[in-house]
Amino acid sequence: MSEFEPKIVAFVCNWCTYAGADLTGTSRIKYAPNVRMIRLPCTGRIDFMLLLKAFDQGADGIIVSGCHPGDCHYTAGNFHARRRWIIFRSALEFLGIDTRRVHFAWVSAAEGAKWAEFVNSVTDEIKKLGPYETYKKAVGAGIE
Amino acid sequence: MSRIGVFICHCGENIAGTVDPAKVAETAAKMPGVVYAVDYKYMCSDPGQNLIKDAIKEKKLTGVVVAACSPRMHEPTFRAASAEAGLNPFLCEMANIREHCSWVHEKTDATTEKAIELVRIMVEKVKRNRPLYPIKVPVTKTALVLGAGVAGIQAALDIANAGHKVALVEREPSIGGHMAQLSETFPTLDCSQCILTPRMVEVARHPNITLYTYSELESVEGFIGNFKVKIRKKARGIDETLCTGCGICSQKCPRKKIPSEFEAGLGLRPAIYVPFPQAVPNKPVIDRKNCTYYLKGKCRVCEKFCEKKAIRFDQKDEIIELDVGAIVAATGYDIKGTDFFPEYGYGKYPDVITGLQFERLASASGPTLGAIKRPSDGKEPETIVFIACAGSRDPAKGIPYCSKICCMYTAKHAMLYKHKVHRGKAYVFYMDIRAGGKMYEEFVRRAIEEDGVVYIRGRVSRIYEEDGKLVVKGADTLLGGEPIEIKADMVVLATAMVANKDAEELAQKLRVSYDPYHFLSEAHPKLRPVETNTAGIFVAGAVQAPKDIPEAVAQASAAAAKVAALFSSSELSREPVIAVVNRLPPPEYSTCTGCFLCEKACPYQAIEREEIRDKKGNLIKTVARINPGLCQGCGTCVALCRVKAIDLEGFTNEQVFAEVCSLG
Amino acid sequence: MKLGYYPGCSLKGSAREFDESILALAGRLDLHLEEVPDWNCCGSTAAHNLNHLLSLALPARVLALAERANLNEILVPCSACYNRLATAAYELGQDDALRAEVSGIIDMEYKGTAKVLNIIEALNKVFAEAGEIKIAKPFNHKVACYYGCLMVRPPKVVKFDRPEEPESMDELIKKIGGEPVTWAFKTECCGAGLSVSRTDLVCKLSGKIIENAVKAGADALVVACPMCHANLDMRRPDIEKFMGKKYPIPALYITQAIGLALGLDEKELGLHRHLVPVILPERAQPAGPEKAAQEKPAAGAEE
Amino acid sequence: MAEDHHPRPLREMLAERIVLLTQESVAKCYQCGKCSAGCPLADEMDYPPSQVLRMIQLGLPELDERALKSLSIWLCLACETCVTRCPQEVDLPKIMDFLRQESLRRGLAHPEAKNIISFHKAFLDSLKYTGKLYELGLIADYKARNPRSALQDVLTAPKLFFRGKLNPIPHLVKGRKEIAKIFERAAKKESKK
Repeated sequence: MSEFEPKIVAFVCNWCTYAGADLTGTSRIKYAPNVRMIRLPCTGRIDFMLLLKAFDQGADGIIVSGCHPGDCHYTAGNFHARRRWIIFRSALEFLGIDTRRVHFAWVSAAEGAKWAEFVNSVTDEIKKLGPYETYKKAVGAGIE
Repeated sequence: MSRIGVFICHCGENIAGTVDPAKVAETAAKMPGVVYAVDYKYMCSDPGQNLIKDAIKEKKLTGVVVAACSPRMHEPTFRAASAEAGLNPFLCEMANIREHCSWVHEKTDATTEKAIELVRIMVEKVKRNRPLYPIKVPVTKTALVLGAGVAGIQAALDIANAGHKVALVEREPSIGGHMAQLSETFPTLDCSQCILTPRMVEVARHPNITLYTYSELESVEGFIGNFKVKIRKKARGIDETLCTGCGICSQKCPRKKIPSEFEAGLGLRPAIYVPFPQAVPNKPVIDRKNCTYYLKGKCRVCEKFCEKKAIRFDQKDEIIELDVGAIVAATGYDIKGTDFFPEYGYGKYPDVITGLQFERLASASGPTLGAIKRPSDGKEPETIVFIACAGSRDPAKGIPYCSKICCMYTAKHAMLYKHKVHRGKAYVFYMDIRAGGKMYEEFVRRAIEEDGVVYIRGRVSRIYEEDGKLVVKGADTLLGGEPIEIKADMVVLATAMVANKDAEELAQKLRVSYDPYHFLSEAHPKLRPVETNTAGIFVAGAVQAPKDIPEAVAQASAAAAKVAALFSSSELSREPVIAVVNRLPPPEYSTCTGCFLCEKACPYQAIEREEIRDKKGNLIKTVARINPGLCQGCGTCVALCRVKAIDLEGFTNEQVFAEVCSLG
Repeated sequence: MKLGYYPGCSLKGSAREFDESILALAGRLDLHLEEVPDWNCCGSTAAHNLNHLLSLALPARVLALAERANLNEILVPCSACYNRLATAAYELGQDDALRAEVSGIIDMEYKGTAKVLNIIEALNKVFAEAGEIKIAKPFNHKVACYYGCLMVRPPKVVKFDRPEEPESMDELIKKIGGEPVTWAFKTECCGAGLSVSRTDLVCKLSGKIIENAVKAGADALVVACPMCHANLDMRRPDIEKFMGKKYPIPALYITQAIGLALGLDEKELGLHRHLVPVILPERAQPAGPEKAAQEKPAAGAEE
Repeated sequence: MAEDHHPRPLREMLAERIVLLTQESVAKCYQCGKCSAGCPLADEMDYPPSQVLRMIQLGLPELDERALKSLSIWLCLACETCVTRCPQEVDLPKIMDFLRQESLRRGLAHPEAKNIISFHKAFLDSLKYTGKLYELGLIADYKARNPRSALQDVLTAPKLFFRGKLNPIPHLVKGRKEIAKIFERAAKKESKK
């Protein structure tokens, strides 16, 4: 096995970040292929059990990205997501989950380049942290 | 057992350049539930689409995944194709292997590997898709127009002429708004009332328009196409059906010294009054705050003289309930008074007046019958000073924004003054002249070149009285900031245009957002200028931002067009991507426990409380119900629901978790 | 009532009648004034013209000394000093780093607890506490209340009743049976700092002020600032030369006017120290008492 | 301001130094001229306040210098009228204070400002030693510096003296050493700006 290639799951909203990532494509900006995007109407839709599930499925890192404050297509969804995350984070920490592996961002439909940079920086950081063995051990579910 | 078809697009070299479509198809074919997988050069081309349609028919597909460009690009195309082949369009999903894969990664196995996973994610999702059907919402083809100034009048007439019913609500005793107060209008100098009053009469006569004057919006419920509104019809104190508008009551009323709102305080009116001669309707109201009868319990002079016996002292406010399909907010603006300028005398000098007051002075029907006389002693001012930006563009004491109309009306005022007082001297202190608009710049130049109005570029620091003159201390920045002192007989402040005092309250009633200055916000500053963020509610005129008459009228017609479009069919259909609260057979009825956390979180007030009762009508439990008309499908409630009683069609928990699991 | 007291240099010199009249009033209105120990000059115009830090440090020393002496409210009668002290307190209150720096310069910790009061604020406090004031001899004259610059501006620092056309001094005058005239130059600048170096300008500015007061029909100018008084009184000969016109109208300190109303002796109030003799025309129908009476509720309202 | 102890080149753009040392931005001014309109001495100045600010806004060395050479900055009475009425809340008096000090630092003060400056200097010098203002001494000192003004006030002074308004002997502050220290330290720090 050559260099460790982390598996990163991105939960993005349809209106800002998904479109932003589309722009990254149309402007042909290259970034790390490690990320898999799950499209949701709004970050407000994100049930944080999804994050646990993602780790469960062997994700080494997670990205949650939506509209900038005030730009939410649904006026306030992204704030709800943020508020809920603040609570959820402590829960994760309590469970002993490494919250450095969960990254939040605001990427608008106009920020194609920002998306690429963000994905790259997250990928690099997760590479530094290495595979999320501890979790896999913790849940005792050896994934491949 | 699901039968999924996977269609991989090369998009010429766009995808095939870095991803290996054949390999993707090959691997996809092996995915559980996939019965057919094929790659093709251009899936969006007719042959490509036929490939899908045929497969749906021949392979009896229960779901389709098209791995190609972004769904934001071609989802409609492929869903339509599926529909044509008899497959519910919502059983067709796209895997974005172009924008999110082939275009952003190098040509490596990893890239193809990613494409495959993107396909797998969608396969897992589409397996769990359910057929969905567009939501149909009935539309009540009646519009409510709030405010009967020029914008409200225009909107009402346009909607009515399109053949729809309109309820036009005006808080004042007469329609007409600020425009009715104006003397002449820039840049054509045609008399405001001459062009407005015919429209007012037309409104009154129009078979499709019901007029509610001296009335205000009480409450709004419901959603696009189906609003339920309450209107408070304030007690006029007269029986409108009997009153002929003869005006004897006003003539006989013993209390005549009440400052008239319509005359901007420069004229007087009795306690029972019609705001102005051309008022529509031409029926008086009793001003209960000033009527002797209400103050002292006796008088009733008007009652004695009214031949029709139309006076009703005991009349109460009336609440009128209406069903409307759309609402146009056209409640207009207010202006700052002269009293908030410390350096201009806190409004204590009677001869320092506002632009609106000048309009009344200049108006042929005004308190001076169009003669320019100063309020203090009725003398004709020999020297008059106009101060632009009085409160506008003044973050310290006024408002930071530009009121937009002042440059033009100030030029007009100066011009009118010169036309009426030929030997008089008119000075205008200004910072910039903003005369963008058809024939606007020309108009300002005319004031300067032909009518000899003197423009001085500089702000006025202070106004004080000395020897019966108003000393205006300004400066001319074009003379290098040299102090300029002008001894004037009258000063006109172009005071700032601001939102109505209760604009915020209105916005909250309508559930539309508003800016820091309490102007109502449009849905998009460029592309949706008359819609609000609440479907079915539109804005027209200065309620949204400072505007002059042409702009207000244009926006009003635009809003009317939007309403007409909304009313063009008796039903409107919406994407079925909305939240639903599950329903179960008794005894559960629903897993919803009725905590209503979702109620507060919902940005659209789409969550309702449904009471489940037994046959005898005893309450069993109260559960959440989502109003399909209001829900926009953000899913915030879904994530919030502790008992997973709510789910989002098209993005169900089952679907999303399946997507995540497919990564394993 | 007890207040800290910072007379400032001029009240110990060219404006000593201001000091004297304040002390006279204090005696009468049981106001106990405790002088800030070993106070120094506030630095006045000169300091903030030439050296910003100095213009903060000098007042800071005064305030720090006051804090040490547990004087948390200090009466600063001279508007110039008041403005310098208030400004220093404001600027140092805004910026902790700066406060630290200045504390270093003065070798004393300045906490920022001491509050400075101008003469009008102080008098209002005193009157409010005294409740009803016995007016022995209503100050029955038409008065132009002159506030000047430094007591009312800049609003964000001094927070006077209102920056343009202030009223609190007029209210005081009404309380003692006087009749404040409405005039336009309440807060125009008299030329203060340039009194010695550019007397010509001072004559021009102060001239306008006196002229407008006279036009408004005032028998007397009432001031609250030694600088203003110096320019309106001491500079009167120069002003009259400049304007080519005689102005007999006297300029009194607000404290002197009140003193007279309370029946204090002219000498006690230092009226004899003025260059322009304080001669006030007797007026018919003593509007004084009932005027004062009318003002009672107002006086109550101030508590 | 505390972080500005180290000396910095005086050649940099005036507008930037103003932001740095007074936290005031000249960019806020939109040249409405209200300050010039209300300034009691605008008509005496070589450049009215708004013009002085304008020069600095352009950020050109020669105009920066012209502003520092102007008489206006010395005539400014710090009466605070401008800032009280400025729609953009530009603290012009604060900027004027800075300009005066800067113009001295760069030795650009206007010749006609000579006696204004020497009066201020005389004032501070007498403070330095007495801690409190010694008017008689101040006047004497000032006249020594400006022979031309020698005759000015010769008529008023005696009148004041006999009214007990001029003290023959100075009041002295006990903590004179402290005062002197304060002067030194402040001077040192300011010169480094």
